[in-house]
Amino acid sequence: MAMDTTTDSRDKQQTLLGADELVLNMGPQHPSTHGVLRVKLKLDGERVIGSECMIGYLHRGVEKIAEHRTYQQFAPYVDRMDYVAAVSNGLGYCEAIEKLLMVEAPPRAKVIRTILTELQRIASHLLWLGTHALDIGALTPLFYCFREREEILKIFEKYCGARLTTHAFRIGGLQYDAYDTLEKDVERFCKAFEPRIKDYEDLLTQNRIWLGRTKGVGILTAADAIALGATGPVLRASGVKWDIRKAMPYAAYDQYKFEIPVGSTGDTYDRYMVRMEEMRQSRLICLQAIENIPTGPILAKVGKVLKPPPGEVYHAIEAPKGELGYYVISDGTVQPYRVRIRPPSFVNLQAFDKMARGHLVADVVAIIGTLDIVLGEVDR
Amino acid sequence: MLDQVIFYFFAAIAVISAILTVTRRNVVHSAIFLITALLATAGIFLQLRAEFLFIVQIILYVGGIMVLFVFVIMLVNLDVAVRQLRFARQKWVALLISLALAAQVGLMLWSTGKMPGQGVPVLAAVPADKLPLNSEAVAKSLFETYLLPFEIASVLLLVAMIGAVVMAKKRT
Amino acid sequence: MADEPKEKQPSPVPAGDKPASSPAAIPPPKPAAAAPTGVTPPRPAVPVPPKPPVQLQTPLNNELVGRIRAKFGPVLVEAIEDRKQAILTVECGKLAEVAQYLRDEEKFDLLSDLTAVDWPKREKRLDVVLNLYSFAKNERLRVKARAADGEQVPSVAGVWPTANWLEREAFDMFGIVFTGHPNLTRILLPDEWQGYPLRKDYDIIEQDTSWVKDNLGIESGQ
Amino acid sequence: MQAVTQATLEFVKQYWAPLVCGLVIVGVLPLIVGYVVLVERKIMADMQARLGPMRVGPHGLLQPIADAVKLLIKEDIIPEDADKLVFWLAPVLSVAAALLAIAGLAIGPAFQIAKDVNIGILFVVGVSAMGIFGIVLGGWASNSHYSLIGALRSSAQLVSYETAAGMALVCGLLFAGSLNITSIVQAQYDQGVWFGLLAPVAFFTYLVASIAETNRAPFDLPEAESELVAGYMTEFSGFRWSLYFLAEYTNMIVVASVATTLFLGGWLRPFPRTTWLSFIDFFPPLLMVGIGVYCLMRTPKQPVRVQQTFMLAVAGLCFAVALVLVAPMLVPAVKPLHDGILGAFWFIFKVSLYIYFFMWLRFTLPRYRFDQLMRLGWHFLIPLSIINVLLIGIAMIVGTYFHLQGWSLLLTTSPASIIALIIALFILATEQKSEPQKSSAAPDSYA
Repeated sequence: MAMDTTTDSRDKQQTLLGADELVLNMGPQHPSTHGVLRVKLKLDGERVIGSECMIGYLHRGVEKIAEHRTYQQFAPYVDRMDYVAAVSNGLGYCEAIEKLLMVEAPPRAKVIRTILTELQRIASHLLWLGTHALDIGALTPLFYCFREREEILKIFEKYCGARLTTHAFRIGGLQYDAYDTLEKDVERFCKAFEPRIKDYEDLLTQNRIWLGRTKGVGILTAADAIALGATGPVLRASGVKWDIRKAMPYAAYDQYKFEIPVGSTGDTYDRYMVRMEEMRQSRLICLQAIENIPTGPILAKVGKVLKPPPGEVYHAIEAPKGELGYYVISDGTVQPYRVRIRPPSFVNLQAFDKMARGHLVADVVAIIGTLDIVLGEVDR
Repeated sequence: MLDQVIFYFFAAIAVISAILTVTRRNVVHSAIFLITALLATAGIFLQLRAEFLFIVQIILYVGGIMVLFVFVIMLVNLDVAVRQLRFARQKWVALLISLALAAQVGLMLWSTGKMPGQGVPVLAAVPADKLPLNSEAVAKSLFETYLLPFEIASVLLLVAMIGAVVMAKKRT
Repeated sequence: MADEPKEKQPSPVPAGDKPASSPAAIPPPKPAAAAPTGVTPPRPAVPVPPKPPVQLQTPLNNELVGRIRAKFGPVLVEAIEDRKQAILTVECGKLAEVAQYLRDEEKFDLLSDLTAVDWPKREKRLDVVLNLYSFAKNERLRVKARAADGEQVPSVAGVWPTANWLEREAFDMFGIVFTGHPNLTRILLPDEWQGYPLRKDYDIIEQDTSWVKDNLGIESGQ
Repeated sequence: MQAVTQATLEFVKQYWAPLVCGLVIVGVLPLIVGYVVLVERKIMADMQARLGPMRVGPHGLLQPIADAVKLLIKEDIIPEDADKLVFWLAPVLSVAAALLAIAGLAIGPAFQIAKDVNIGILFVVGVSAMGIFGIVLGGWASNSHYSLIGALRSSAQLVSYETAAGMALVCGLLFAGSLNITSIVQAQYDQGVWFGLLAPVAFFTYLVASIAETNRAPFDLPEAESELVAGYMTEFSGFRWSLYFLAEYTNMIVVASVATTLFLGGWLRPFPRTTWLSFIDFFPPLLMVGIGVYCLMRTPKQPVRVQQTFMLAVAGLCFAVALVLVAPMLVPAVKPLHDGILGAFWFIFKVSLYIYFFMWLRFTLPRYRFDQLMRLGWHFLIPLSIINVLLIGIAMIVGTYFHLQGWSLLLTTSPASIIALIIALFILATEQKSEPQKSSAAPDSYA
């Protein structure tokens, strides 16, 4: 029968009414695998008893490319990894190279970087919220989320001319200074955004169906999360209060007050709540930052040709999806000897199997959504 | 005249699909033909102006039982079923039983023709509007004439239902 | 394993002496030869010694190093500090034990990253690099192990489950074989792919042409 | 030969009217469904802060036609390992059942194909339930896992919710005392109150169950696109797919009509027997005039001449309908048609509201998970509906004892409903109490 086509050969020996162990292949063109993730699910009925993620469909060899580009030339490539949070990627890379060069961006650059990165975090979380809700069957939040994301992208466009792959920062600071009305635009967005978050929460937070679909689904305990290397909202939802912005401040984060939201059970609902709260906190950071943008230069003295002294550096930032680390080795030439990118999505995706076992196919979709992966970053 | 055409139409469908039901190798196809046979029977009920039986036939047999049938069939490994030889052991028994059945029916029809007043009572054609309302007639006979058997059957079904629930509970 | 950086390690080997002689001058030759692409525009070999008075790679001798040295002795090959980052190099065969110790006793409970670096000129050409983080101390630590090509590296997947995929990726890209890994298969590239792309002798435009031809039905993916 | 001709003649003489009606349904219903889809898209767009289809015709008014053409000329793909016969049969079966069910409905006292069928509402319910075979067989025949799981889910879901829906219908039928659609509506006229008010719990149960039966959100698991791609429809494309679509929306119309007939007073206007409220009769023509005026106002804003004319045509159509609606009240000659025309309006109006409610839910709620759906059906709706039937029966006996009629019946039925609700909430509470154990067991199943 139909099931037979991909089940193991031993199923052939099963009796007429035997419950088949079904192997279901999800993706790489499945609507809710968020790109080209392919998951092989071993099912007992609709219950998942095992899973395997097959990745690499979007592998472009970014790390290899890095070894053949100069430090500046490689900067735009990082935008193409997590393409829904390009600004964060760029920030991590620029700061890593700055650390390697032992220079520091001027304060004005740092603050503008912080503003844009936090806007990007909101945009990334909005995209996550919309698609996650869509996966669980709520059609409408997607459009609301895109409406707000559009505002953020417009700010990016005004700032640097690009919306998605922005390449907003340069090593040593910024290429462009803030445009005249940046503060005003950010403020307007932040003011309008507060009631909008409430709208999303009205639609979902107390919704019985939403609760039923997310509570107790894909539980990841704190110990498991740490052991599996999960970072970002996934880790925080498990109750670990750890945010690189606080633990090892970079950019201008040490100047601003914000909270680290944490969950308690580490289920899908907690991750939802953590991300919602993170959007609020990001909004607060933006509001604080635009209060007082220092004047001054936007680019440190780094020279046209970058030749960092030999050595190596690992620099991690809190990207919207988790710890985004750049491990860069310099040999003193204009090209990096090795650039290793520690992608949060890749590592977080590893927790999928742990989270999905024992759940239903419908939950698999919710779990993929709650991990907030971007395949461009997983596969690099 | 028209009644006869309709009757033979439905009867032919019923018989042909009944035969196809048992001869098809593909179980799902058999199920489809069984549905057709049941629908044709329902059609004959309708033609006899037994609307209530018609709809009960559809709701219970087609909409209820056959759905469960198909449901189970889909979970069954079809290839195995196809490979198995049909009419393996029951062939002769089946033949015997159907012969006996045919003989019975034939005898009944024959005796009806021979001896009026005995055998199957043939209803005189009654104009449709003179017939009592069908569902009410069924209800009357069930709840008045045959109340006791009806109640016994209900209790029996209830017992079966509870039994099924208990058995299902025990497994988990 | 006792023989450490034969010659080209970008750091001063001696553990004690502070002013090492021209540390930065040594590394450049190796990568220049390592990348045979010809893409490199400037020849780095000649103009490198830029008289850096600042010693970037200094020996590290803090309490953590002391404890590790006391426990493992010669297993800790080297401990340096580079731009305020602690970098330990340990003997490859004992990597799993050290990892276990670091996780259990020193509370480096998060394996942020595990990767590898290829130094083709070196006798043990591959570096396995672990980036650890301790929530308790809010501190990062880098642990390296040098492995020759084909040498088996003990897997740390039993210590940090997250190493599972990261080691698979290192295997995929560098061909490092991790012993004790539950499922060491390629992760990003197709299973049948030949070659290890992130090695320095794998050219940037090189590809497994036969795989491309077999599976995609085209002459070249370029 | 002569006998055959005679039989044919006899057949045609007896059945010409239903035949013509049938043809009209088959011809017109796809168009209606197309516009229901357009309305749905427009409502969806409105709720989601966007415009929806705007390109084909003014405000996308010709979109359904464009869609239909597109679907018809699409390539017809049959998967290689599909069971060709069943693959061909399944969508046809789905549509046939849905269209057949329409035959039993009455759109106002004047428009009914199978007139005065003794088993009226039972026919509609029974025949439309046959559509499930289209889904199950289609899912099976596609030879795809997603389709199969979608089909299995669908059949399990339909069987489960049909019980609750049936029990809810029984409540309404208890008041009506007949299965005949005309008698049901007549009974509501005699009582002067809609059965939906007398038995609100039954109406609620039927509402939920009918959403589940038509596979609409939040119960659209058989075609949950984020999990099963498109469920049983995954492998269908082009015309076959559009047949399924047609069946789905026709089924929506059918369940909405059943609910309207049984619980919302069918073609009766609100408060049918309160004479001083007769001015409500003027609401339909005024509504049409309003829509027409709105169209006129929008006309100059259309960018293209064709669109302007089209908009004017729509306005004209609205005025014409308004004229038709107002005529029975003003022109004595057509007075006998009063009930027929206004009845049809009220019926369609109520059905539209019911369908609007479906759409509203779809754009607001996330989707249930399958086990949650089943739990809701078996643990909540079915007990609730059975208890409700019992209580309503008792209430009716008490009502007859005290000779209660019409609105005063509420005296006995509303306590019954309240008790049923309390019991149901009690069931729900015990459900939730036992649930934590389940969820705490879930982590243990990690291996």
